Amino acid sequence: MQIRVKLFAAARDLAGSESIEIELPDEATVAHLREALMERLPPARGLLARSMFAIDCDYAANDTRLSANVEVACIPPVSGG
Amino acid sequence: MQIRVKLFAAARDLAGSESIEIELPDEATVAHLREALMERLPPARGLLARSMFAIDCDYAANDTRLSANVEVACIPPVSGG
Amino acid sequence: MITLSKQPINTSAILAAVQSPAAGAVVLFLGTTREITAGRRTRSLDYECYPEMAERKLAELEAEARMRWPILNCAIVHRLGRVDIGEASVAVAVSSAHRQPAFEAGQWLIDTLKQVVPIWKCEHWADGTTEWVHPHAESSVD
Amino acid sequence: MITLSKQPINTSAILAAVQSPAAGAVVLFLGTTREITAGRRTRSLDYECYPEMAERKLAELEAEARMRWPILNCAIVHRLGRVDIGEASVAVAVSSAHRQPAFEAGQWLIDTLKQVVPIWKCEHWADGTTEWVHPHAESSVD
Repeated sequence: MQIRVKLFAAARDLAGSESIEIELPDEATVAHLREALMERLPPARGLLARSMFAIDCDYAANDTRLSANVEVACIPPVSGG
Repeated sequence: MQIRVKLFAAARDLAGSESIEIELPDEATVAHLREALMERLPPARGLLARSMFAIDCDYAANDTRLSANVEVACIPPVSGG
Repeated sequence: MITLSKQPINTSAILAAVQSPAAGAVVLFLGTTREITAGRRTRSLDYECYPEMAERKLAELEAEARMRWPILNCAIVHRLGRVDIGEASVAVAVSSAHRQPAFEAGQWLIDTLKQVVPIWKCEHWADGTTEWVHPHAESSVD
Repeated sequence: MITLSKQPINTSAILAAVQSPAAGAVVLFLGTTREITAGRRTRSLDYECYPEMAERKLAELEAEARMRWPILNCAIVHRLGRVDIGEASVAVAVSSAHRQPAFEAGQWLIDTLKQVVPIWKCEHWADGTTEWVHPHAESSVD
């Protein structure tokens, strides 16, 4: 399946884009997505390793399964406030 | 010696005056002043029993000696804020 | 900044007074006049103080807070005279580089103010009676 | 009241929004832009967020605070875009009948906001460089 991942802050700057399309097997989890992103964006490896991912605006665990019809976002460590 | 005691809030209302003159022996302490005030103002006995006294704008212990040239005030339990 | 005043409390002026380029945090506490206390309806409050001693105690509180916490600025304003429902009777504002000292100092200042500063509140109940408030216990949750 | 906005934070409006005749206490926290962080001079900050998720997380924080403490009203405002030195980037205001829950809820809300709400700060240093802030440790004292 094709997953479009929203990118923010330093992750967006390192990718040079507000989102990125990633091709993943149908059984893929958040952990697989993270690995695939690391391969596609080597300069962002360190940041991706400590980023969370959100599915439909909720934080998702590493073993959460992805599906094609959800909104996925990479959430680097936050610094609001 | 003659001590003039400033009164506030319910103590002032019960005395009907913003201050009261009390005659005390020269060795008198805050405790003696409290007793003398209780005798002079029977309706204020309960309030005086749980009031503090201030000498020159600082709280004074019961055994603190009074003198004629200080400012004395009765401080009923406070309720600012 | 220590102020005892009959004027309504100006929160914008207080926040401006504690602001600083070194501040990362400002905590403002407002004590406001509740309509209902222990089931009874209040019409308004009236505050009086022993002015010389109240100012001195408030200045001591500020000095002690500055010793205990790394705060940058501090403002304590207490209203005197009549205070209507919903209005603020007291404001405590503290600024600091980080937020924890501002919260701790702000809470300590209002807690201690309520215990030691010679200010008294008179309740004007909606039924027309009035009553000076002289708490029996030292601890107050108001 | 949850607001994410490019406009300067209006503290008077926020205080008015949480006021209530049932309130005896209001606690306002402002996070303000420090000029010096870890020895470096900041020119300004720039905030961005993931809007749908930030609003949702802020609403969840308000709901959880209402479950945990008897608070009356709650306002959380976060600024987006450029924020200059001394200006507030975030405001949290809570009102309650008594002061303890307002302090506790206010502190919990800003602590938790800084941990879970998808908002990011970009430092514009005075030397002309810029840097996204992505903290390594979960605990932050800012």
